Amino acid sequence: MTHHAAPVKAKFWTPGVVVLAFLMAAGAAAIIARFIGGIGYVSNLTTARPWGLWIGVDVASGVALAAGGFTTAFLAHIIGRHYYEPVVRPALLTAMLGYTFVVLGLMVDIGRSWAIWKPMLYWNPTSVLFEVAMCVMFYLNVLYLEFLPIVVERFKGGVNLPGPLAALNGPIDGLLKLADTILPKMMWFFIIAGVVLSCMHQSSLGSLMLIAPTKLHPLWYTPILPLLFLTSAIAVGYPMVVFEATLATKSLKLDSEMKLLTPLTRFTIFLLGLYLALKVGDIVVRGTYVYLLDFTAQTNAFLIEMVFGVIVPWLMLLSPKLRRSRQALFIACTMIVGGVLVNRINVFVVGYRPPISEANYFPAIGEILVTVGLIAALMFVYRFIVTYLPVLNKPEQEVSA
Amino acid sequence: MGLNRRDFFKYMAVAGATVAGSERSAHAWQSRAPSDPYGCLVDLTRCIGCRKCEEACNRVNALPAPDRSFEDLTLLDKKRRPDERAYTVVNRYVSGEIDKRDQLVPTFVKLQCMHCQDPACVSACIAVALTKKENGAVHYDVTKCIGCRYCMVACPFEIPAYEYHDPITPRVMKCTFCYERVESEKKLPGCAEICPVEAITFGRRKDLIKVARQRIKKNPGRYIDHVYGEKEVGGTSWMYLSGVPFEKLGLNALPEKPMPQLAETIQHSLFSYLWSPIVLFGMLGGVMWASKDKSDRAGNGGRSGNGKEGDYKGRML
Amino acid sequence: MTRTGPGVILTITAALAGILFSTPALAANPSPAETAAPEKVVWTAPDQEEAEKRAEEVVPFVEAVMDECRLCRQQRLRDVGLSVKDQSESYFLLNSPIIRKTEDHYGPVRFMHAKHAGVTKDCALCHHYRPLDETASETTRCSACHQEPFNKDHPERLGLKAAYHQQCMGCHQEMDKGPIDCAGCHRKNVPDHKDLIQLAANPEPFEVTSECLRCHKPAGEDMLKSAHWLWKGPSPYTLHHRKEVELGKATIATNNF
Amino acid sequence: MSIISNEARCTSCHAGYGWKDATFDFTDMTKIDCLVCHDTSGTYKKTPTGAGMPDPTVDLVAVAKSVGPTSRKTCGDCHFNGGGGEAVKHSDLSRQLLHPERSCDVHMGGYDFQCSECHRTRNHKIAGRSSSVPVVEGSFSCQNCHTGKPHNGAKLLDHHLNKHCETIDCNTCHAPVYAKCKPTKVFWDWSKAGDKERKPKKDKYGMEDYNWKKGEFIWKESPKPVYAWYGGFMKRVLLGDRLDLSQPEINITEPVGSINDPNSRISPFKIMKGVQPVDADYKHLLVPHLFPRDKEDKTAYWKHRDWQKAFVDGMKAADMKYSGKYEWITTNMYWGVEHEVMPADMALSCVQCHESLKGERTCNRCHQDSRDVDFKTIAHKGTDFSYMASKGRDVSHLVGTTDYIDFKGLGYKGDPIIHGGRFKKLPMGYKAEK
Repeated sequence: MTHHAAPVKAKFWTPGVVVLAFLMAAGAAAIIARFIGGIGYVSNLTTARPWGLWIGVDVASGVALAAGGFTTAFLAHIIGRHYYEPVVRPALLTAMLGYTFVVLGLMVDIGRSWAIWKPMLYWNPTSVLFEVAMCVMFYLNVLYLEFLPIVVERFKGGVNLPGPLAALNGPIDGLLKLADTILPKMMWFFIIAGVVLSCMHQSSLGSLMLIAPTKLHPLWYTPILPLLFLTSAIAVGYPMVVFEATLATKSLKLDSEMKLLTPLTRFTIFLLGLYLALKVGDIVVRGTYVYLLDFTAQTNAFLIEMVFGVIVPWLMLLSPKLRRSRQALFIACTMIVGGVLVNRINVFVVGYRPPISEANYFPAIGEILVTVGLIAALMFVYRFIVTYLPVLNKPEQEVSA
Repeated sequence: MGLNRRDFFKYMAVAGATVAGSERSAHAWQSRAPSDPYGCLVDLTRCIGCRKCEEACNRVNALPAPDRSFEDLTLLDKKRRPDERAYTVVNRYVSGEIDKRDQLVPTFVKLQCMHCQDPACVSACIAVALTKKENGAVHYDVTKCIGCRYCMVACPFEIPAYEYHDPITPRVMKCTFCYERVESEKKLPGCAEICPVEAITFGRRKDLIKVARQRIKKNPGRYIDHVYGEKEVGGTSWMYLSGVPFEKLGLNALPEKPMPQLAETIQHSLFSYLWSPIVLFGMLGGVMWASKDKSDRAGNGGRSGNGKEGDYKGRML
Repeated sequence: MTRTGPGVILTITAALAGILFSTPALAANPSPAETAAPEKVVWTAPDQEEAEKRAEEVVPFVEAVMDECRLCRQQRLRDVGLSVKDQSESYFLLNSPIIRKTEDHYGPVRFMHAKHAGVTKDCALCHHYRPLDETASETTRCSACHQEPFNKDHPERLGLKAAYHQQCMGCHQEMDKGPIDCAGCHRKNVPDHKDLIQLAANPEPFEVTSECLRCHKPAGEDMLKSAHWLWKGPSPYTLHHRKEVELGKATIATNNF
Repeated sequence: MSIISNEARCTSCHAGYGWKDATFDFTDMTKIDCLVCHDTSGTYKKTPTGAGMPDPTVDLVAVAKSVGPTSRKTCGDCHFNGGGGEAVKHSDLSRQLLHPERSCDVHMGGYDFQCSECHRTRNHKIAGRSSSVPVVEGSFSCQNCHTGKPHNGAKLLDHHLNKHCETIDCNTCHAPVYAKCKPTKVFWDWSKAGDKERKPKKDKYGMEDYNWKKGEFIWKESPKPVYAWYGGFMKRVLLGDRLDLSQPEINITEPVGSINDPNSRISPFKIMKGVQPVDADYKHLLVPHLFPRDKEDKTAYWKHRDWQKAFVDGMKAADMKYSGKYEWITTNMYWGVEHEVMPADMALSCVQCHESLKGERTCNRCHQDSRDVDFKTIAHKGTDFSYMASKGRDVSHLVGTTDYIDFKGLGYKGDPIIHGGRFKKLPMGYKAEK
């Protein structure tokens, strides 16, 4: 198998990118408003509902959907399925950007953004959030290190900064060369560390809610919530790759890469099946299926999450014919991605119902703008990076074996 | 093709560790509650709803002036919650019982931080901004806070409030149990000091439980036989006596298990001494080594280019 | 039955308004009072002075009390022949330093002891326990047993402030007589406004009011509805106009001067 | 008369700033005068003719920093001076009460009661009824503290006194004279006003009997009140009410009560007699425009001394008809005597009202075996008018009175001790029956 990642040769300012820019501008306005008027100025967060859209989507879902990074790294590098290497770089980029924007989202959400470093100084080992934060921080660095060779590959020996910055050309090039010699020797460590850190904080994100048994709906509140988060994150890794690769290749008119994606999703049958089994087992063992037909907003959200986010796409993936259809595969993977997204929103927002205040929450327009703006910015940067760095597979006339 | 066997075992291992861990150390979890903390016993049958505690709290904590005067007792009928401008509020509940003058018998309920023995907020806090002090107070140190509001998520009493309208330096706001007054100045909490009828009794928590039990025993008709906060969420420093069932007063039934127990148990059993990450790291390292050997043996698969470059790429991306 | 002697009469008469005798010092200045020196306080009520003095006293703490039921207590008082006639003080100012130490928001309460005794006719209603010490007097002041709140050795002994409030309000409520609101018994002390007022020199009167309203907006709202502001209001005691709410000097009330 | 068209003068006692005329905005909170009631520095004062504006010499910042609870001083600044001078209209309220003698007012005297200790205030609504103005924002009476049976001894005398409380207002006995320390106006003849040449004469109290702006006065010090049945309600003449001019005198305010009404009690009143203008045709009281609105004012009586112009303008301002013809009538106002409660030992004694008891030595007439009771002491101990007279009170004519209350005038057949009470005959009555 050959694969050559290369910068995409396409016009950057397409109409889609312009739309992204507009959404970013709106998001930026909301973020500015948040840093002038306070979180309360742009959000509907209250005493009873301290976490909303930003934590549910920007952070929890962002982390889960960046799982493509470590799952593909595991596949291609740890168990040596080099066949899948072409999807590793885009997945890595997605993960890197995903986590970067998780942190940016956090900076908006936490009240004292400037104090975000304080947990590093004041350790609270009992805090699940502390562990998540530490893992995310380390993992983000790992991701940057993993991504660095791509930058090296592109610029090594060709650093050419404009104007007065040209003086820096030499030193920067030297640094790149240094990185080029050191990084490969250590990369195995970072790859394994990335997987380990991911397993740790993907699961711990689920543990976050274990401290609030009276607030989280019993359909979701289970001692195995961390395991469910971990398995769902692992399960959503490859569908996320499919989702993202399909979108990228479609919009950039690249090779569809179905030769990789179709076999990739066979793992998902097992992984998603495992998640489904755990989930079903959980509601059976704890007897929470009694809530299923309550038809409240919460139980409905659970049904949607399970039926359209897990069961239907799982059944779709079972069919080899559908797996080979680019469209069907995309739909199934999108549903899985959506299912995990809904699951995270359910756990952090919908299923969270403080029993005393009984406060309802729906995100304010400002919150939505921030979230949409961040997602748009993520896509924008993705688009920017694939334009200038060798991330996506070079379109080839001959289909690689 | 199927799934790699080792892959499968790895997941099983993690799953097993989780389950086994939580089973095993359910007993191992240790409460870190102070041994002889102070507490307050709120006797709702005594409270007259004068809102003096709210006023005193506002004064001793230098909180912002309220929109409506503390003498305005009409506010009692709104079901208020403590917020970033009021650490404590009093609400009026009527059960429908009528006294001999055909007046509805009110029950006034003072709300504030319960100062749990094993506080969820303290366990949750990302940066030790919240701590349980030996004197019973759950203490907030703003200099460590990053404003993540996980404490608010965690609190089973939905107490901590937040200065949502401060853009840069918002604080988590909740009853301090007048920590400084009690600890350094040897004074009473502002509310307990001002209370005109001693609806709030301040003292050592264990004495207060005795006092509460005694009151119930002496006057069984007056009280529900339950000291709210004695056992709830593993015990709280603030406790309540009432003549009306607590559920009717916005004091919900809560499990007796301390809130942080499950999460801490899972976290500890998984991550104590970082054993699981280290084991996982080792396993993955082994798998990687084995698979690298295999792919080396396979002669770089179908990859083109020389060995060095292939190696690099294989490791890299 | 009617063995009333002159001395007794005097005592009773004194008790009527809670006043002890003193030489009547009638106002000596019938001429226009503009010239009278206002600082000169000519007369102070002796029982007021005594009450003030008593209020300042802190009596020794009674450690143990005889725990007996209301009926036993009444029986005991009857046995020793004590009744409301035997009270020595008719008027108290409730202004103990024990309370003032932590609390200065309200002025002292004028407690008409004789009045309450006369109405309840039962000492045991308030003097519910006696000191365990046999030599101690049968009834004693509230502040002998009730002093600081939250006494470690007597966790169920109320502090003086709570004892007053529970006793007074509880009984007033039970009997449906007497005030149960704060202002019904004591005037509110106003905190020193020296540092609270933020005004530039030579303000307009309206600016002064705005400054007051900064904190006392509800008071302003109340004031707008008051008769001292509107010079009109409800007239529930004016025949044929009882339902009217607009009568007053500002409207159609009149006079002959 | 009426504040209408004379706002600027009258409203110098208004708790607000700038009520100059009918355009005053009663919804503007910033016009409230907080200081007039809450000053504790004693330096705050209003300009008498300034529509409630403070005197420009007052240091408002210092006053604002001194605010505190109301006091006899702050309340008194207006209520001691109603009607244009001290004790003029409120017979029992004068600056004497700032530091009163015991005999003057026992509450405000040595016990230092402030007004608001009785006139309980809630939400700036001040409890207390007035016989002069109709507005009431809450009731407060002696009974609130002293109960309906205030004589709380267990003796027979207390029983008798408490029985009296069903029929007699506290102040009937406990304030046998009013305006004790400061003469009050009891007569005011507006018709005599306008004579700038007439020189005021000083009466025996040193008070002037004439003022060209206001007319002719009579002052009295320590007069005996008029007693009337009073059940808590007042009858009032309001502006626009048609009067019966054939009556020699008209009561503009008058207590409602009757000997047959169980709620009515014999209560003391000051009667303020006045001679005031009435519309000869429409037969309603007239509102004169007295106080000049400004320098250009063409109609104010106190500038032009022309009643006709003053009535035309005043009645226009009051939005009432004026026929152009006026005449003068005599009117009475009843003012309840509520303050200046004397010490208990100075209340009226039994014999000061019940002459028939004067000769009794024991209680034998009604009670058996009461030899050891010194009835004489009980029955005679009371208000000592000769002592008061010696201290300068104008009460020498009251010494030795035994008919302080005119029972026949109040509807009894005579002394109720002999002829029986309102609803029950007394045992020693000539038509005795239990």
